[in-house]
This record gives sequence, structure tokens and C-alpha cells, in this order.
Amino acid sequence: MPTVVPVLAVLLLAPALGAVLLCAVPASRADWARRIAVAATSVSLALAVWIVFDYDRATGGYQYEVLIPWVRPLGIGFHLGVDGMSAVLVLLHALCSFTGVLISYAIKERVKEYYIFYLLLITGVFGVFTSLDLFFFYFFYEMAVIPMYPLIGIWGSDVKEHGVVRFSKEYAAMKLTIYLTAGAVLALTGLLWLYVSSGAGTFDVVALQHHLSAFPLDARRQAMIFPLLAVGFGVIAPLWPFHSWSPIGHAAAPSAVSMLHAGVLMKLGSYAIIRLAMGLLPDGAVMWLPWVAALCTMNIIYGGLVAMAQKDLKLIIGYSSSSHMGYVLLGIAALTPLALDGAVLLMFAHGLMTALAFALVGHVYDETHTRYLPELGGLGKSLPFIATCGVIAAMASSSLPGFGNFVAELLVILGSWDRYPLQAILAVLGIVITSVYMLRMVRGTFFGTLPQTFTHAQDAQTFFARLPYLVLVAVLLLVGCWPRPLIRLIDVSARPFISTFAHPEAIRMATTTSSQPR
Amino acid sequence: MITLTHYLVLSALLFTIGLAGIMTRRNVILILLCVELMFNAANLAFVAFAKSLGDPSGQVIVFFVITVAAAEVTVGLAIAILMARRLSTLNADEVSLLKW
Amino acid sequence: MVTGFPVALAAWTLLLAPLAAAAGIPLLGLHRKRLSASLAIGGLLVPFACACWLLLHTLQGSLHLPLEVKVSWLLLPDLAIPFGVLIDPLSLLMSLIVTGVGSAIFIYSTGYMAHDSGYSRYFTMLSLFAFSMLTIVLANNWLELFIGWELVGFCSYALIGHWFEKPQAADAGKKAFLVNRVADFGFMLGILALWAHSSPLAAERTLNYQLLQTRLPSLLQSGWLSHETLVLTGLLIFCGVLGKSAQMPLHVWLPDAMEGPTPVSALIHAATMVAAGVYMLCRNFWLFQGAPAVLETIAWVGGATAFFSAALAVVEPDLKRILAYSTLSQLGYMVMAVGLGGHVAGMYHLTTHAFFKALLFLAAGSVIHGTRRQNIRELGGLRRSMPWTSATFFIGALALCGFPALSGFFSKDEILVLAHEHNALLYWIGSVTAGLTAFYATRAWCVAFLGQAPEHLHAHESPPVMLIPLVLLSVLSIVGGYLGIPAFLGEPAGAFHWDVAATSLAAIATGAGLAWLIYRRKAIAAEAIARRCAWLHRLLVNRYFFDDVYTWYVEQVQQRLIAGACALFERFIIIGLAVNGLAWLTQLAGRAIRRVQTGRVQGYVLGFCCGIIALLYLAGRF
Amino acid sequence: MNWPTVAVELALCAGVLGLLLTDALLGPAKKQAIWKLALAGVLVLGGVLWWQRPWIGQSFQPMAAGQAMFVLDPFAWTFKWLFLLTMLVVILMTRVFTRQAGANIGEFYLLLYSALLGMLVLASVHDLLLLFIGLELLTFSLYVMAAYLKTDARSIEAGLKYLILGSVSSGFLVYGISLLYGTVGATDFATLRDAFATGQMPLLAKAGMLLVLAGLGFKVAAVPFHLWVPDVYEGAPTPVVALLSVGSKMAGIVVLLRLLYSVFWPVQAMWGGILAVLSAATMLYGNLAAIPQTNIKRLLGYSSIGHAGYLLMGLSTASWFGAQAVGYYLLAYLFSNLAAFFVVVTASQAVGGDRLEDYDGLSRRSPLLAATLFVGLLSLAGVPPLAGFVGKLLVLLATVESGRLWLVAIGAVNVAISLYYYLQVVRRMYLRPAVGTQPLVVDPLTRAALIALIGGILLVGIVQEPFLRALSSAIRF
Repeated sequence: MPTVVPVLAVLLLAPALGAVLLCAVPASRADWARRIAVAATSVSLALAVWIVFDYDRATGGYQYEVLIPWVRPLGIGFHLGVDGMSAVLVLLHALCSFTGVLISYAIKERVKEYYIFYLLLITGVFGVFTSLDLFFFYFFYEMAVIPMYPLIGIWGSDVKEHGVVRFSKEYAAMKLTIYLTAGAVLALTGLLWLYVSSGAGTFDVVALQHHLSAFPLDARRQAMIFPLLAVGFGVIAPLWPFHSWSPIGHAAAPSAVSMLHAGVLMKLGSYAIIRLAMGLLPDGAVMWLPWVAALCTMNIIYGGLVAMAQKDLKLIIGYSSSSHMGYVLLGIAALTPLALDGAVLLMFAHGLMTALAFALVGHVYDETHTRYLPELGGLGKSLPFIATCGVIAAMASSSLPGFGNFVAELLVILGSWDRYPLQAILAVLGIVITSVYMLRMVRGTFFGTLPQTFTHAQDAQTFFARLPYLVLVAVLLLVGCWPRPLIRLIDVSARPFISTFAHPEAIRMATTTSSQPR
Repeated sequence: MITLTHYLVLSALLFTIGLAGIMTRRNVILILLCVELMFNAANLAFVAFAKSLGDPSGQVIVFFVITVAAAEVTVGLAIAILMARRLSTLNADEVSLLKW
Repeated sequence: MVTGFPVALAAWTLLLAPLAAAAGIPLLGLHRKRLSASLAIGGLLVPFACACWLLLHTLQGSLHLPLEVKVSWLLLPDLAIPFGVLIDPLSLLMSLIVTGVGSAIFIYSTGYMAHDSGYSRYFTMLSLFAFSMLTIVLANNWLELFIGWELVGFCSYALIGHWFEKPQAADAGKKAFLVNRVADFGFMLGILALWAHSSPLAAERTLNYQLLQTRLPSLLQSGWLSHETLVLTGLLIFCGVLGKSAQMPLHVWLPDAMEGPTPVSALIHAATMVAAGVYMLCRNFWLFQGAPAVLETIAWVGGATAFFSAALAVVEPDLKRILAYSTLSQLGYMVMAVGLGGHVAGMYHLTTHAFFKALLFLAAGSVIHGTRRQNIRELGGLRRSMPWTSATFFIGALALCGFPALSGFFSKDEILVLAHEHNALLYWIGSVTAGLTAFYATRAWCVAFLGQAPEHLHAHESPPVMLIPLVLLSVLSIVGGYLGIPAFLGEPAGAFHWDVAATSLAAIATGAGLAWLIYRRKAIAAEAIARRCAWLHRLLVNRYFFDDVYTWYVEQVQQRLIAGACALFERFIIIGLAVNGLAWLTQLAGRAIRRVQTGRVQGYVLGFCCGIIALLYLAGRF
Repeated sequence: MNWPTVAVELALCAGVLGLLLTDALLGPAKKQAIWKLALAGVLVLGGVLWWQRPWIGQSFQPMAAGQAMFVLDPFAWTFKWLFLLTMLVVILMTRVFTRQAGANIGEFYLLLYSALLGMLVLASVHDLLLLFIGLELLTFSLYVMAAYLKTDARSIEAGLKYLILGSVSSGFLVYGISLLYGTVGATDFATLRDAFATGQMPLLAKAGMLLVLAGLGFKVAAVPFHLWVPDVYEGAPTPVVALLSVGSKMAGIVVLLRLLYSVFWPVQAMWGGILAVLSAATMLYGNLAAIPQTNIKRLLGYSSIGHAGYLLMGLSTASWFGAQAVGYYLLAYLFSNLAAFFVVVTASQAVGGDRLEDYDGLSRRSPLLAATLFVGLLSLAGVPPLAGFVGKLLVLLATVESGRLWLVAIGAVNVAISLYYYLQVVRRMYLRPAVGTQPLVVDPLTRAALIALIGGILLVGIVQEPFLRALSSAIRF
């Protein structure tokens, strides 16, 4: 479908342009910086919404493609395009970044630098979701990781227990950056190996896929490359036991960064596993995905239990995120259209929910200067709006019907029931665990008696201050109450994607016959 | 009969002596002298090869090497003077402000 | 004959009007009290009118039931989940209860909550609750039922915790939600199992009631759904009932739920939500019919709950909690009825119970409103200061006891007859429970309403807006037995069993008489009995130690042992040992390697020579 | 005799003379401005180099018969540009430094010029003798410049260490040359290549090759010939270190490329394996030892060892694509490292030291300096969209193609390790409170240079194709 305006390029470059413009803004003009950031993300949001509505569901496939040959000798092209799955994620990111920019109004110092890094981060994530070229995929992927370091290190906060620092923001920032980079280079090794082994001489995902379907890689080679990609991208997903960077990172980051981080950044990993690891290495995926399914159960149950024991609000949500990403990975591993639909929808719903939760915790922290559960309580009295949203976020997280999370987790469980019944049962148990810690958090923060020290706490009062919360809640509810259109959009791409996978039995037979002497 | 091999063995010995000297002598001046030995070992090899090949270019090279070696020693001595002035020592071992 | 659009409109309005109200209140302004109340009440009266209209046409024979309207909520090639309205006599009856009793309670609330700061929030949640409850009632498939099921749980949570500043209220809400979640774990698995076995072909699986019902025989025959699976599924689904209808051993949340505003207790924790479990059992009776083992379990759980909860009400001093235990006990009756194969009897009792228990709760609310006390020992002589409230409470108590000619008499009798026919032991349990019921009802009546008013008790009668619903419900409690409800559900009441009636009347008379002697005449000292049966008294006062065991489990085992162990593993093994350990090793390597750089130039020359040797060695290798 | 092929070198000789005379004639007051002359000289050289285009592909033969000692092939021509660019930036850097060095400024630029002459010769070298001379020319200048701060004990120590180790390595080099000469009978590359074309190599020649490799390994700071690097980097004046780390290393790589990819091409199996091992050791050593460093120059010294490892990794592939990757890596390294050193030069004057603590809160005092160092270091770490990322990617890709996956794994691990210590510096600059409150003044020319370097890093990082094409047409012998 040819369009006059390269929608995706504009969507991607708007935040980047914002960042460049910001460099020219004098550091003293914080208001300009904010306006530029809002403008840049609004453009992206508008385009993302437009894409979700306009995407031609009848044809499916990649749309709004932009293809500029970039490094011809190596077969690198600046290739953008979205299918149903990535369109949904682009919308998620647009929503989170837009609300994140609004939430960032709470940032008062070094505003200009903050928004530069923030917009770079946003650009990187958009890039990953829209790139259809391995080179640029990785390019944007790593680009999204690095700004986290200054963002957490400068504007973050230490994590304290009873006023004693448990770990500093510098530690968290460094750990996160190094950990994610280590994962990324692992994945890069896999990608390069894949590029070389394919012999296609192109980094273009679509072309590579075509080539590989015509000349499939040897199953043993696939089985060797797949874990590199799965673990490399799994680090950010975060696949157990590579998750430990994430709660710490969330806890130390400023709230708008946690929003993007838990809301979107984690989804980069699962998206990359779908798009690259599974899309390019189907046989490897079939061999290794049972392991992923086993590990993600650990995510769900273990992550939930650890969240139960936490006392810092952000750590609770952080571990909760790692627990809920387990559902996403389970949905991916199940290799059924239903589960994959659920996984992508859960990425969307969980992203919004967790962004909402982090924004709320950010507000609570700004008002009370603590996130330590035993020190909080009764804030529903002084922060009625925030408390209401808090209950909503907790309920969405415990997958209450009416929120997108419910539909998504339901689809994941239904879809994985046949192949992984045990995991599906544990996933249902995970929902119970989630409600335990979420309600505990809501009870400890918003309910009960209000300590004297917090009576001055200010609610989000103006419409503008409430806007980000309202947007997130509204979308969550919309998707939860009327999920059909969005699921249809996902399904348009997810179903053909899954249908390319050989059944595990078929693979096993193929390998046994080929290994037998003729 | 003194063959090429003899010359080469001698040259290798010279080279090794120079190297050993650099590693064992503390005095910077002596170290520079040992460097000179190494270069001369190479010169000996060049000349021997040139003779055995019947090719004069090897002998020409020697002139270049000698010049370079001379320059090397010049710079070395200059630095030795600076050392003596500023650090009041010519012992290479005692110069280890920069480490790790 | 009415068909087509008006019927569909009525059906959809019936379901969605409360949702519109729930959305409208926060959107139109939370601070406008009158508007919120009007929206909420309107949002329930309109569906009530719709339900009445549908009923009228059904009774006239101009509407053919069951009728179904639906839209597809999820539509994928291998999964189609509609969101629909299924109207048959059962759901019509239940929606009439929900909207009718609900309307009365909504109106009552305007008086009860008049001075509450969370007025609009309260009505928002009430409306949302009404919608969720109607979703359960009108659902045409298991998933829709589950959606409503979860949403009522949430509304219950929010409404119990309405006064969230009170730690007890906040804790009670949380407890209610979590206990229900534990139960729903089983429920969800049951639904999943049902879905997975609903067809051998993945693409044709369904959760639709009617489809499943028609398919069930062939599924069983073909062996795709084995009998064991059916039993397991039935038990899992019954788990949901354990939570929602507060059957033992998951009953612990209901007494605590009395921390919420009293109208909430009346609506949610007496008349409607807690009855949802029974409703669900009746609605899907076809499923349990095929698995007698499940039915038997259900009957025993119900009987046990009926008896043991009634015993708890005997020693409870809190008026609302007495009613809560009474509710548990009556729910036990209903569940037992279903377990004994009498889903109509269960629904019948559900209906009459909705009337009289809502009445009792509202009357209790009126007492609390008029006196600001709810411990019966601090009350007394209310008969004089609150005549209307007392009269209606009296009617409700009579109906609860099963006093002849009142609604409770008929419905309870149905159940006892059923038990008499099927299971002698359960029959005796049921009869004894009837005696206990009479005992605690009389006790509450005697202590709180009769006798002398204690000092400092300034009781005043409640405003008319609260009294009118009381009167309405009293009327329903009286006439509930003559409305022909069993016949409407398609199973006319059986012959009257004089022997059963006589036994139960004897039990009631004994119970009531004993209570009268103890609490009115003071002929027997209650303390003396408590002393004589100290262990029993201790057991009852501590509610069979259920709460203590659960608290111990949750706090010590779950929170401290399991979660704590995971957190320690995370902190010291994964973060400490694996990740930080690797980082530490790398740094150590760095610190070790820099030592090579000794700063001595001759050492460097030596290194250079070693390098040459290494090169020569490598050259030999390659 | 084909004079135009050596026009740049001749012009540079003239420049050296000119500087010498000017230095002698100018009064002390005006000597501060001599950098302008030097800068102009480099620009003129650029013009000459541009003018030389028609003679690309020709060679300079001192005698009528015999093989060429000096060639102006596309390879040489391309890298000469890079050397000139390096020198341009280094001269800009020296402006601040000369204020500190005192009276004898003219000599410093003289030495810079002679070092440049050495580098330019090395780019074109086609004979072992000329290689030796060019290398010594470069090294001698650096010896002197390293010890240029005559009153600073550290500078003297750096000079001494560099001199002694440099002499030893020259000794090995020249001995290696003698062995090669002895087996082949000539020192020019063409004859040598023909002699080894069969892939057979006499034992003596093999030894000679290894000794020459060791001598060049010393230049590029390959483990275990790297031991001088941290000490000299820490002690020598910063602009000199910049030249050492970029120019001198690049010269070494250029010569290695020419030798390995033409003269020793037939025995690639041997040197490929050796270089792979050296590369792994070099990367690990440099990056691990950099972790605990507290002096920025020393840290950059270890980091440059790490980068030598990546360069060797590219060379070890023994493929043309690997060679192009090395070229790209050099280009990226040039911009990134010069940017880093430029900031170190400018900041160390203002903050009064090279310790990492001195960089605390630099971003508050001078956003531009901090941003430049940030970009430079991240580029060195290999973060997109910066130049270093593409360099690393290409090198890794070439190594994957060569099939040495273990080496790729080590390279990948090192990316993460190196990011750690680069971020330590970033942490100081951005996360820590500032040591002083007064903002640092950066003069406009420096400002422009810094921005240009950032621009270069971004350009090389984002627009890869033109550079890659240029390299692929340049790197062939």
C-alpha cells in the first residue's frame, strides 16, 4: 500500500529530531525542553494510533514499508515496516512514551539533558519495533539500552530499607547496562553467525526469511544459534534466571524511565525472540522452546513469590513484571496462534499496566519521599485519584476481567493448555500469587490509617496532571472490554507466523531419519 | 674455513649478550651500550649475508642501521642527562613512578 | 407474541444499564451526590422494569423462553467467545431478585450513606456490582460467567473496604478477595478443563452452556471426556462455589466482610453475590448430574456448612456477624439442596432467603444507623424506640426460622423433604440446624429488641427512605412462599410432608423456646452453660480456629517461609553469588593482571623476550 | 625517478625546514603562535596530497633498475589522509599544552612534523629498509616528545621507558629484517612476495618474519609487546599520547596490513593463527586491566591495548573483508580516541589533573566537554549509532566468516567488559557532584573541533557505505 508520507520514518525520527533540537535549547529553558518532548512524542503517538486503525487487516504482512539501501556490499538496508504484532507494540510504546513525557514534568533538575536521553531511548525502542533489518534492529536495540545508564544514574533514586541504602542507583544503572549489553552482544554473535551461515548475504529480515524458507539451515546449526538469540534477547525479556537486573533497575530508575523500561523495554526481548529467533530459526525454536516454557514457569511462580516478600513498592512491581513476562514467554513457547495472540496482547496490556503502576509509585514517592511499604499507609485519604488508579493498576495486574491483561492471560493459558498443561496450571496459580502481593501493596500504601507525616501529600489535581493516568487506564479498559479489534490485528500476523512451524513430532522424525545411515 | 653459519652464530650470540645486558644492567648508559650491541649483531648478519649472497645492498643497509643506532644513543643519552638532573639517578630500576 | 428488537433491547438494557450508571457517575462528577444516587437507582430500576416486562410476557405466554442475544467478544478461528444474554426462567427469576431487592437496597442506601464522604464512589461500585451480578446471572457461557464472577469479587472487595481508613475494613476486603481468588484458581482450572474437553477438535471447542449441554452425552460416550475427568472438572468448578458462596472451609471471609457498610452486606453478602455460587450450580446442574460423586460432595459440604455456621451464630455477640453466620448456614442449606439433586429447591430457598436476609440486614443497618452500635449486648429495648425497624426485623427473623406460613418455611421444607428422601444423616443435620437457627434468631431478638434499653443508648427511628424498603421486603418475606416460584422454574412443589414439617417445627420450637428461656426469662444462665461446656465454647468463640490456622499459614508459611526463602535465594544466590560474583571475579582478574605492570623497564624487556618465545612456540603450532 | 609520488614527503621536509627557520627567527613572544604555522602546513600538505591523485598507482624508484621502495598506491594515499587528519587534530590539541610547556615550542612542532613524515613514509613503504627508517623516524620523534616536559619526572620516565623498549623492539625488527634479507637476498616487498609465493618458507625467514611481527606488535601495542603502553601513556604529555595512540598505532597497522596481505599472504595460515591468539590475549589483558584504573590516561592506555586486540582480530581473519573491517575500525578509532584525548587535554588543564576524581561533575561545569568524552568513550565501547559500533560489528562479522567463533565470543565478552570501565568515567562526569563550581571555559576553536569530532563519530557510525566502499577500493595490493 503506497503512501505519500513514509509514516514509519516520521514516527521513528520525530523523537530523534526532538533530541537534536533539544541540544540547541539553552539549559535554563526547561519549559521549552518539555514542550519539544511533548510535541515529538505526540507526533509519534498520533501516527501510531493512525497505523493501528489504518493497517490493512485483509492483506496482512508488513505494511508502511520503507526500504533504503544502506550498505549494499553487506546487504544492509534501512528497512522499516510493521505487521499486526509490531503495530500493537508500536502503539504501546507510543502510549508509554507520551505518558512518560508527561509524567516527567516532575523532573526539576537538568531537564534538558533528561529529555535528550529520554528521547534517544524512545527512538531506539521505536527503531527496534519497526526495523526489518538485522543490522538496524541491533543498532536500535543497543541504542535503547545505553541512555538508561545516565537516566537511572542521574535522575534515579537509591533503594532503601529502613532508611539504609540497600543498593545505590549507580550500582543499579551499571548493572543494568552491563547486563543488557552482555545479553545484546550474545545475541549479536548469534545474528552474525546466522547471517554468515545463511549465505544469503543480506541483513534484511524479510529477504532472509525467504531465503531460509527456500534453503533452510541445517537443523543442528539452528539448534546451536537459537540459544544464543534466545538467551541474548531473553536477558531483557527477562527470562529466568537472567532477570536480576530488572527489578533493581526499575527500583532505582526515575518513574518515567521505569515506565518505559518495564512497560516497553522488556518487550523488546520477547519481540526479538518472536521476530528473529523464531522467525529465522524455526527448527531451532521447536527444539528449544520447551526449555523456555520450563524457565518461564520459574518466572511466573518464583518472580511472584519474590515479589511477595519485597517491601519496596518499585521492587514489588519490578518482580511482578518479571513474573508477568513469564506469561508472555509461555505464550510464545506454546507455538499456537491463540497463545501467541495472547502473548502479544499481554505485552501490550502489561506494558500499559506496569507503566501506570510505576507512574503512580513515582507520584507517591514524590509526595512522601519513601517507597518503603512499612512506612506508608492510608494515602487513599489524601491522594484519592492516585489511590483509585492504584487499585485499578493492581486489579489489572491481577488480571481482573475488564482489563486487557485478563484477555491476554486467558489466551495464553488457553493456547498453552494442550502443549504445556502443567505450565498452564501454574500460570493460573500465578494469577493468585499476583493478587496476593498486589493487594498487599494496595493495602499497605493506600488503605489503613494515614500517618501524620503524609497529610500534606498532594493528589494529582489538574486535568493535565491526571492526563497520563487517564490515558493509560482508558486504553487498558478499552482493550479489556472490547478486545476484538486489537486481537484481530495481532492475529492477522500471528496466525500465519505460527503456521510456518513444523510440528515437534515432524521435526523429531526428520532428524532421526536424516541421522540414520542410508 | 669460516662459513656464513659461523658469522650467524656469532651475530646471534652478540644479540643475546646485548639482550641479556639490557635485562641485567641497571645503569642506563650500559643499557644503551647493550642496545648498541643488538644493532651491531644485526649489522654483522647483514654484512655476512651480503658477502655470501654477493649482493652489496646488505652492506649499504648497515650504514643506515649504524646511523639510526647513533641517533638512538643520542636521544638515549639526552634522556639520561635529564634523568640525572631531575631524578639524580641513572639506575633504571629506581625509575618506577609509573606502574600498575 | 413479542420478538425481535424490543426483546433484545430489553435484554441488553437489563444487563448494561447498571454499567452505564457505573460509568456515568465518575464521568459526570463524583462530587454531585444526588446525581450519583439517581443514576445508580435509575440504572437498576430500569433493568428491573425490563425484567418485569419480560416476566409479564413470559407469564402471558407471549414470550418464548429461553431466548438468547449475543455479540462476539472474542472471535478467532479457534476461539469464539460471545458476550451474551441468556434469558430463561432461572435467569429471569435471579435477575428479578438482583434488580428488585437491589433497587430496595439502593434506595435504602441513600439514607444510610447520606453523610458519607465516599458517597459517589459507593454508588459507582454498587452499580458496577449490579452489572457484574447480572453478568453472572445472564451469561450464556462459562467465560462470561467467570468475568462476572471476578467482577463481583472486585466490587465486594471495594465495598467491604469502603471505609478503607479502618484497618479492619481494609483487611477484610483484601481477605475476601484473596480467599475468592484461591477458590477461583480451582474454578478457572475447571472451566479450562471443560473447554479442553468440549470437543476433540481444537477449533470446535466451546464454553457455551447450551452447546456443552447438548454435546455432553456424546462426549462421554466417545470417551473424549472420561468420567474421571468429569468428576474432577465438577469438583474444580465446585471450588468456585466454596469461595463465592463461602462454603467451608473457605467461609472465613464472609464474617469479616461485615466491616463494609450494612446495605452492602445486605445486597452482596446476603441476597445476591454469595448466592451466585448456588445459582451457578443450578444453572449448570446438567453438568453435575452426570457425576453423582460430585453431587454427594456438594451435599456434604453444604450440610456441614449449614450446621457448623449456625453453631457459630449462637455465641456471636455482633448483630451483623450473627446474620453473617446465619447467611453461611442458609447458603449451606441451598448448596446441600443442590447436592441432593434439588436445584429447584435450592433456587427456591435462594429466593426467599434473598428477601428475608436482605430484610434482616437492612433492619440491622437501621439499628446501627439509629444507635451507632452493633453488639447486641450493648443494645436492648429497641422495640419501643424503633418500632418499624423492630417489626420488620421480627418478620425477617420469623421467616428465617421457618415459621409456618412465612416464606422461609416453605423453601426450607422443600430442602428437608429432599434430604429426608435421599440422605437420612443430612436430614437430621438439617433439622438440628433449623433448631439452631431458631435459637440464635430468638437470641438476637430477645437481647437486642426486647428488655430494657441500656443507659447511654440514644436510639432513634430511621428516616422513611430507609423504612420503606424494609416494609417492602417484609411483604416479600411473608408472601414469598405463595408466588409459585418452583412452578415457574418448571418443577412444582411436591406434596406437603407432614412428618418432615412436624419434625422441623418441633426443632424450631425447641430452639426458640430454649433461647427464650435463657435470654428473655433468664431461667438458665448462659454463662453457666458456657462454663459447663468450656471446650465447646472455646471452639465456637474461636470459630473452630479456622482463622488462626489460615493466618498462621499465610503469615508464617506462605509469606515468611516460601516467599522469604525465594527472596533470600534471589538476594544471595542469584544476585549475590551468580551476578555480583561474576562481576567480582572480573574485577579481581583486572586487579591481578595490572600487577604484571611492575613499572620496571627491565621487567618489560623480559616480557618482550617471553613474547618472542611465545611467538616462536605459536609459529610451531600453526 | 617519479618525483610527484613523493611530493607530500618532500613538501613536509620543506615544512620541517621552514619551522626550524621560523623558530629560530621569531621572538619568544610570537612563538606561541607557531601552532598556526604548523596547522597551515598540514593544510598545505592536504592540498599536495589532493594534487597527487594523478600519480596514484605509481611508485618511486631511487635507481633506474630494481624494485620500487616507495609506492603511492590507493592504500597509501587513503591512509595518508588519515595521518594528516590525526596530525591536524593533534596540533589543535597542542595549543593548550604549549602554554604549559614553556619556551621551546618550535622544536615541539618540528618533532610533530618529523613524526608525521615517518607516518607518511610508512604508509607508502615498499621495502624493509625504508620500513625500518620510517619507523625509526616516527619513534625517535615520539621518544623526544614523550620526555618533552623536562622538569616532570613522569615525563622523563615515560621517555626513558619508551626509548629502551623501543630500542629493543627495533633491535628485534632489524635483526628480523637481516634474516629475511639473508634468505631472499633483497629487501623490497615485491621480491619478497615472489620468494614466498609457493607458501614455503625457510626456517630463518620464518624467524625473521616473526621478529618483524614482534617489532610491529610493539607499535600497535599487542600483548605481550605492549608493556610500555600504560606507563608511557600516563607519563607523556597528553597530545603526544594522542599521537601515540592514534597515529603510531595506525602506522603499525598500516604496515602490518601491507606486509601480511601482500608479502606474507601465502603463509596466512600461520600468521592468522598467531594473530588470533595474540588478539584474544590483547583484548582480555587490555580490558581487564583497565577496570581498576584511576588515571584517565592510563585507563585510555589499557583501553588502546584492548582496541589493538580488536584490530588484530580483524587482521587474523586473513580475508579482504577483514582488512576492510580493520580499516573501518581504525577510522572509528581515530575519531573516537582523538575526541577522548582532546577532552583530556582541555580538561586536565582546567581541572588540574588526570585522575578520574578530577572529572567528577564535569557535565555540570562544561556540558560540551562531558558530552564529547561521553560520545567518544561510548564510541570506543562500540555503542550505536556511534562509529565504534560499526567497526566492532564489521570486525566481528569478518571473524565469524573466518570461522573462529571462539575469538568472536571473546570479542563479544570484551564489549561488555570495556563498557564497564568507560561507564566508570561517564559516571564520574554525569553522576557525581562537581568538584568545583565555576564553569570551564572552552575557547571557540576547541569547541568547533570537539563538535566536528562528534560529527565525525556520528557520520562514520551512521553512514557506512561511502567509507566502506572507499576502504574496499583502497585496501588491495
